[in-house]
Amino acid sequence: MDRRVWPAGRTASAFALVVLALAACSRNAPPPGPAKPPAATPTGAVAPAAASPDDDGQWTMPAKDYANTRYSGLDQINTGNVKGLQVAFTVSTETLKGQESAVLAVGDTLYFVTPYPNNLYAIDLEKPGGAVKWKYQPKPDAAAQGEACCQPINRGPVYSNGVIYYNTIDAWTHAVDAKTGQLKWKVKVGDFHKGETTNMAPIVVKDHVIVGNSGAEFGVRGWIAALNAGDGSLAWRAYSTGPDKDVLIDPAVFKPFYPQYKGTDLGVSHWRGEQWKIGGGTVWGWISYDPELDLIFHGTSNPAPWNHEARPGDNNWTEGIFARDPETGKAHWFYQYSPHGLWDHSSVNENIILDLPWQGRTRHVVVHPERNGYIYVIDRTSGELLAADPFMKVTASLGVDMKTGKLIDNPEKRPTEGKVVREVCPNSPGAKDWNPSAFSKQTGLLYVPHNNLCMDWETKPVSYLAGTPYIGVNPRFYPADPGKGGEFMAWDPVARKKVWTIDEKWPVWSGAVATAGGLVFYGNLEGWFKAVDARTGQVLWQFKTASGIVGQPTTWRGPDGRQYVSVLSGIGGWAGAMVSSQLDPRDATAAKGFGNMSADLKKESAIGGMLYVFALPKA
Amino acid sequence: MSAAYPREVGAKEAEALHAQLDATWRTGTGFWDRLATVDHKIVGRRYIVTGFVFFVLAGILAVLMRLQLATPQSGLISADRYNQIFSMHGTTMMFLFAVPIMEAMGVYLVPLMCGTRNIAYPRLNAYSYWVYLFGGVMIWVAFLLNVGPETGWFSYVPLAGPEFSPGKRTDFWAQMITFTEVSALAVAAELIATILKQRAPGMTLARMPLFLWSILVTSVMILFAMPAVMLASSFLISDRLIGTHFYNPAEGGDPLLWQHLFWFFGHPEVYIIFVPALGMVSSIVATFAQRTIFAYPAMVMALIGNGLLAFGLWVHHMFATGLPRLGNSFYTSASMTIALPAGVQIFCWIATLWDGKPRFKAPLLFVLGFVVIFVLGGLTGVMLASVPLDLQLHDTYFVVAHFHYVLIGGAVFPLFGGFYYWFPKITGRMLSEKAGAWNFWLFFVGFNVAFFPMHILGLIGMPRRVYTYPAGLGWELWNRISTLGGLVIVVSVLIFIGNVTVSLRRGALAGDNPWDAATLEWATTSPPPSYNFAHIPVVTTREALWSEDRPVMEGLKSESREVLCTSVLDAEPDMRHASPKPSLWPLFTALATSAMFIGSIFHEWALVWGSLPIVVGLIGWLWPTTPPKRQLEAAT
Amino acid sequence: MKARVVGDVSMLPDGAFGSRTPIWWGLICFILIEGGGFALACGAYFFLMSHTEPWPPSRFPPDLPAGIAFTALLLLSEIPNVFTKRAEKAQDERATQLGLIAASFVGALLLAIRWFEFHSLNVRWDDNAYGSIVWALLFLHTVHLITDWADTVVLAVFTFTHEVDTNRFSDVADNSLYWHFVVIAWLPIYALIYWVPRLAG
Amino acid sequence: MRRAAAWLAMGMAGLALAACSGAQDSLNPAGDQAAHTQDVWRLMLIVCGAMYVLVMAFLGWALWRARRALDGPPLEDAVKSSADAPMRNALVGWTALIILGLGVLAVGSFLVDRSLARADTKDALHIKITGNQWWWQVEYQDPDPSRQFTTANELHLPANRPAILELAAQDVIHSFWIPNLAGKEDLIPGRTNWLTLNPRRIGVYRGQCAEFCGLQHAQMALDATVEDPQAFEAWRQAQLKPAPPPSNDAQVRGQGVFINGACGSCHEIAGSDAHGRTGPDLTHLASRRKLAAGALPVGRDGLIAWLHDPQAIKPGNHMPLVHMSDQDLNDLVAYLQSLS
Amino acid sequence: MSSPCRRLERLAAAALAAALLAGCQRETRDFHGPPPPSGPQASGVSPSDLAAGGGPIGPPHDPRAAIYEDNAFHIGEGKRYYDWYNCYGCHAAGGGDIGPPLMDDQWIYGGSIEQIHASIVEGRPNGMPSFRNKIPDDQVWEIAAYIRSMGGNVAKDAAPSRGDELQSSLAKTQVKPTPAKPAAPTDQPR
Repeated sequence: MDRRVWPAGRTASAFALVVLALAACSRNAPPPGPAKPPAATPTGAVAPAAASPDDDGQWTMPAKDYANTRYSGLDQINTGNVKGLQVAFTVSTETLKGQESAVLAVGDTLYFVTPYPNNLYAIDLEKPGGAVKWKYQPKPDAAAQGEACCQPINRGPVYSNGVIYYNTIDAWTHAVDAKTGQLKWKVKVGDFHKGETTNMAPIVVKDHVIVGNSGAEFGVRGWIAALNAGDGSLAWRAYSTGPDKDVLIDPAVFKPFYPQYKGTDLGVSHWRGEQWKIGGGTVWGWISYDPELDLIFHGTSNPAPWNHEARPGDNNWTEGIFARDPETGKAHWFYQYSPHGLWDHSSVNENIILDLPWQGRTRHVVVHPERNGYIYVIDRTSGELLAADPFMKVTASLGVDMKTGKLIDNPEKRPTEGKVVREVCPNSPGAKDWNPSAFSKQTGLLYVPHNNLCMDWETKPVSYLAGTPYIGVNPRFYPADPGKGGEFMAWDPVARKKVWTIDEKWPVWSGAVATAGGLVFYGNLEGWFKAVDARTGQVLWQFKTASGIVGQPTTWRGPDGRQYVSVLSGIGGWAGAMVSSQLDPRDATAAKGFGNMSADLKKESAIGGMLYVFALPKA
Repeated sequence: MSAAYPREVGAKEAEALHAQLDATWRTGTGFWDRLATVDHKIVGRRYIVTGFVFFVLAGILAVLMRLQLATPQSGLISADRYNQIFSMHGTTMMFLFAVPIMEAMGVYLVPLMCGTRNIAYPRLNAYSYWVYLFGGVMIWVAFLLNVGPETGWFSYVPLAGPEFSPGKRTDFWAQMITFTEVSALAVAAELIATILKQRAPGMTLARMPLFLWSILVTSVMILFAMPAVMLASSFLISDRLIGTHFYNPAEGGDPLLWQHLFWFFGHPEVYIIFVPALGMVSSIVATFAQRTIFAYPAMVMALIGNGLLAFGLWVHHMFATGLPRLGNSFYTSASMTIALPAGVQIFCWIATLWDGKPRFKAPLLFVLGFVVIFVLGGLTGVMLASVPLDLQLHDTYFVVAHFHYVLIGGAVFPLFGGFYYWFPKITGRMLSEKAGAWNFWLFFVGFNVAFFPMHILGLIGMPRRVYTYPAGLGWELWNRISTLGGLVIVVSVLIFIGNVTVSLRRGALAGDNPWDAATLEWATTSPPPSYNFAHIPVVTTREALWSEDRPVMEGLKSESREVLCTSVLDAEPDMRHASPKPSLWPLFTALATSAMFIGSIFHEWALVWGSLPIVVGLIGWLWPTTPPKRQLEAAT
Repeated sequence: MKARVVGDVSMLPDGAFGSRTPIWWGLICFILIEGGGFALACGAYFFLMSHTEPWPPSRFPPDLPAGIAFTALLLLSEIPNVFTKRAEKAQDERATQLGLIAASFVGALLLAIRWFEFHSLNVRWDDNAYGSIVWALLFLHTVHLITDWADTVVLAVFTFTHEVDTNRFSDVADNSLYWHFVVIAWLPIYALIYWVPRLAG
Repeated sequence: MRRAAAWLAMGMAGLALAACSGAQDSLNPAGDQAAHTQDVWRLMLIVCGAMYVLVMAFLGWALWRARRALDGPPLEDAVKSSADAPMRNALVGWTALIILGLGVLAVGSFLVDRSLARADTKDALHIKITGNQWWWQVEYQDPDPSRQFTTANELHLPANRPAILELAAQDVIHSFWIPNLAGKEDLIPGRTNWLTLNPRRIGVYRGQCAEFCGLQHAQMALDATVEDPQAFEAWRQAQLKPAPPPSNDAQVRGQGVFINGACGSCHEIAGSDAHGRTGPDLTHLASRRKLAAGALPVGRDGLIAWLHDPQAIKPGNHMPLVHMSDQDLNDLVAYLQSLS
Repeated sequence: MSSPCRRLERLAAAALAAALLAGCQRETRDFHGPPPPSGPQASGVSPSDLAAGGGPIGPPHDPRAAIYEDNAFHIGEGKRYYDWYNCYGCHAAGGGDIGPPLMDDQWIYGGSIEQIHASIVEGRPNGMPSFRNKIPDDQVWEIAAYIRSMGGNVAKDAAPSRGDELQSSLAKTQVKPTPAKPAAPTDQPR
């Protein structure tokens, strides 16, 4: 089949979907072939093999692969038999805040990290019932809990070469021997007393453990750093604000596509005074890596404070995406989603590395569902914006100027101090927050768990007091449509439209995983863990866990050769803090705005912390 | 029967009639009788005395402020106390002195001038006095307890709003508004009904004394202006107590809503104070020039014009708020236009004097002082109507000077003239002319020494409502002079009080009509009997008492309380109307109302529970006067 | 000086209807005051509306049923009201009693519906300025409704307990007049509360 | 009458006298707006003065004539007076005169208002002024954010260059008023107002809040310095720099007191770790002339008096009384005095 | 004349008004705050004072508390400083966020004004920073008094109403009193 034909007609792809669906129904699914070249998917989008090798049944990094597909080639559990899925075993996490960690499966061991006190668990799969092989307790400073904007959660560990690397809330990076649970090294990467915390999942590229900080809500200065995997020593550190030498912008290497990023020390001159020193732009999200280009791609978070009047200017280099050389950290290009970000629309979401048929040729892109409500398609070789399509009702901006790449802010919604701006959509957690999407190599679709929220927003003056929140906003959130606070959707990255959606009452705060079995898994805040037909969006199976799900589901082949699906259940994080921090919904601004809409959630969900592992019944 | 008219009333018949009427209308001397009285003269007297007491209290505050400002950086009064003092001064003068005392003069004089036996709705009248008294006492007690208002008589939000005026200080202020407005509205309704329905036969609209016209115009203005401030202050209280957002800019409210509502009331308020004074001036000028007012129709038109225009220029208090420029220019023209009716009236009075035979008694002196001062105040008012000039002078001492020239010159001077003029009627005794002359000259000189320098202070940059000011800006001298003038006024007012105290006992007996005045209040004895007139006077000319012919009518019941209602335009006798007997229910209802108002400062549900006693009071108040049916059935 | 009597008023009636009585003028004053208050409150509504986008801020205008029911019944209440008024003019005691009782019941029913109206506003008074002014308008009108209803009830009771003379009939007639005001004042308020948010939204 | 004339004369004299003094004086214009307004004032003074004289003359004549009046019956019917008809004509004439006078004033006022609205704004400086209880935040705007800076309670303006002021309020309504430069304009929470200044004459002028704003309304002043463009540019360049680092032991200790104590929680000193925003920016405090919105002069004595007990100087203001040792106080003052 | 009688009426009315006003305390506005206690600083709780299983041992009753508690002016100032010192950043408008809610009836470290004052000054182990020296003492008391008003624990006539800001919770005048009690046994470090 000529790949160029595919994007031509929607009818064609729809037809293909129907055919494939029928094929799935007839149970004549093609046999799983582990070693196939990246074949054209029905949409034409493919994940390049270099960044997304074929499945080996393990799950070693939270995003599954460098391309951040979260796609598993396992198909033992499929649309036909998923109805019979049942709990294989559970493990208590012994903590009760948001369980956002991914569960890694390496060989015969599962690894996950709990929220504060950030214990690292190793679960022995050889033994029945989820026996704890060892537990590593880093004992982070308790005071650091007060410096985490949205609960002291953790997004997971990463495995590389027999070592588990992960961050603790008090801004230390730990390397732990995967076999024994012995600490190999730990380094302090930031100062939590200033509000600098680390909760992101590191990524290991070549010999570097790449980490970034959190704390833009405390006015920290964002950075991304590479630690040498062997001893944790600092290889390089690139700040998101300040002079070019701090940002690792070398004019010889830095070739942004758009002219507005060219110039000297824009990270200083696009700020007032020394505001850039407390200007945010932290790097707490997902990092992807293209081995062919030898570039990592990472977003930078919101500028600080949220009250934009305190920081006139474009606030470079916040709310944008950098392509960097993993060896030196030097920036190759940059694109800013939201210059002078108004709404805390951190741009740290996943940048999925795909190759797309695009106007008759293949473009090497990153696809990025951004908090500001648009799914961006950016040429990863040059930083050129190819598309920015809204995936929920957007009122905060009027669109993206495709010539200049600039977001067009809605002048009617521009906040001024002391006035409530109403119906800002999406709200500050955005159309989609950190919880990652999955890309199916089978359907070529992107599965995006996301929010459907708007907000009222009032800015107010704020002082920077080191170690205290630096926000200056009273927010109030509510669903964009009555009774629909979230959505799980399948997005066709080539046709640039929604294929199907599942409405959710609450924002969807869990990650997604797609499998070769034609399934997508995700969970919701009430605690339902769902298996969905990847092609039709039909919920084929669901299971109510004890608490809300805000974690990242993973699937892997156990030592016994069976396919398992695992997820942590335990409500928390920003969206779930109302429940697990026992906040008071009589205050609409509680949990930075979720208080306004979460009184029911407190009734419909419960505090918990449990690892669930599912499998089909033994034959 | 008709054949008998006209006839003369014999002395014996007259005596019997007087005795009978006195028995019917007299207010008893017992404690409860006094509380239950509905006699407009007694209520009016109480009103006038209470209003004057508030005038003196507010005057004391004024002196305290002047003492504080006599020197720069004075430590005499703290900022917090000073702010309360100037707020109380403005509030008391505007709400507890100026409007009530003007209405009080109406309450006392209007029925007499109409030639009727009592005011319309006498019980409402009694009620309105009690409510006014309780409201005034409340705010002063609050002030003495350090819970007095602190945000000025204008209480701009957000300063007066819940966030920036914590505590109950502003709530007391806002509820005081409710008290005084309820009372003022009630009195306005009474006066309108009295003037329209109870005028003496023959007193057509064209023969109405200008004082009645001015009271009529004022009362109608009250009807339209006061609801605005009641609405505004209710919004304010609910913002402060139950968290509404009328004035919260963040949640869609607007501080300017307050200003619009407040000045929609506040500007007419100035004319509400000033128009009755114009009526007094006309009365005094006509009497002491011994000439009918020149160009009566023009005067009536000017009064009505004043009343209408007063509602069209509230925005000139808000030129600095950034409203659209062109709109502001409209209000400039409208504000200047009001100089026209004022100018016409000034001309007519002077023309009356010019063509008359003036006798320079104390009342006329005060009127002359009024002309000299008020015209200056009016002209500075024209200046303030200009947008560019107002932007410089707004909220400076120039404005303070301006409105004191207008209000003291335009209202207090005529009021003092009125005191001297009607004191004989009210008490039966004359005030001392000599003391009156001292009173006038000290007041006149003191006033100008106190307030003229404020024009200069304003021009050289001194803002209003400052508890202190730095030295070296050239303000010291003028402030010191101003304070001296203030002290002279104090002496003058003390002389007045002495004059009243002495004259009450030792003043010369007045007789019915000591000034040879022309209006009907002088047709009865001084002080008037409880029923005002034994026979209903009939009016054939505008200057009723200057004509030789004094016809009257008879036929109102003397054994029960009745008043005569006449037609609105031509005052043709139309019906007899029963006038209510004394009752304690108005007092009870006023107490219940006060309890509800004060309670609702502290708890919103007081509005509900507090209204139940009021309902009880009203039912008692309006209890049918006809016999119960049971009685009738028993009889048959 | 001796008084020269030129006429006798004792033959004039001691009661009358409408504008001939001072009470009627008082009532008109009262209506003017209240009407002025309503007009200003409506003005405040539009003033606030011009400062808020969207209107209503929540995008949920009040639910219609209770308001429609209230308005319909209020308009229908004019039937007993006019009936009573005619009976008063005719000084027909029975018919007046009947009319007053009917009006009392309708008033009670209206108050009951009003309770549901408050619950169908979809906004609290302390949510935002829109909520505040809508509650204020409805509250203001409710106060008048309660006042006139209470007046009607008391008058009805009096017609049974006490002799009904011309003045009493006149009071009842004035009460009917006031009810007209309550009805007419409602119509613009009804439009502001229920329809302007729909048309503006 | 004579008395009134005397007062008027005295008043005029007073005005003339006053014109010589003040740095806060609407009769001493230093900018176009104030000058235009002064024109209106002159026009008003002439027209209204003439009117007043006319009325007083009429009154005087009436009183003078009254001396000759004879006793007799009151004049009940105006038509009987021979003066009635001519007086009626005079009334018509008087009315016409009032209308004419008002017309002149209204048109004059309108024209000046228009000219104010059309003020020259070419190459205008854009300054945002925020009113706080009880001080002024002044932000010099620029399209280039790195050329923006913040100061407090002072305004520097280059002569002959227009300045557009954006007026906002943080808490309650204030009113911005520098009488020598222009009329006032309110700062209203939830609204933005604009005021254009065209300063002409070099000098230092004083402004003051002109809308009652609570306890310390009386002590909410600001300084406006109109200077030649070079001086202004030099000042601006200095303001753009962060505060100089402390240069001696006392200053170093003082900085420590500032940052480790409560000061830094509310005040900003650019270049240091103090980033409070709720109090005035103090980056270049020592370059200002006044402290605490005009309450005290900047200088050792003023600073010590202020820091020793701010509540004694401006009771109720939000600068708290911070108890500290004399040593700390001296060090702190040394540090603050180094912030030039 | 009826002057003696009128005087009586006035007296009666004044007495009535005074009686009604008695519910409202004299509003003292002391801008200086009380002098710091002489001698060694009164020690507040430190985390080690927490008794296992029971409520916290409160600091001794502090005479300064009375000055601030139930004083509308100080509570109003406290509301201002609550924002100025970023308290809302962690506790929102009382509903909590990073820190626990302050408007409910659960008090981990005690809900008396002295205990709240101590918590602000000393800090608490699970993330509450110590504001010692960062906030002058009288302002800490004012903040503590304001925090007490969030749960309706101050007199209704002293409680602040809404602020001129986004509406987030009931006006404090509308909050029903929720007497402070120590936290229910929970293993949640808050």
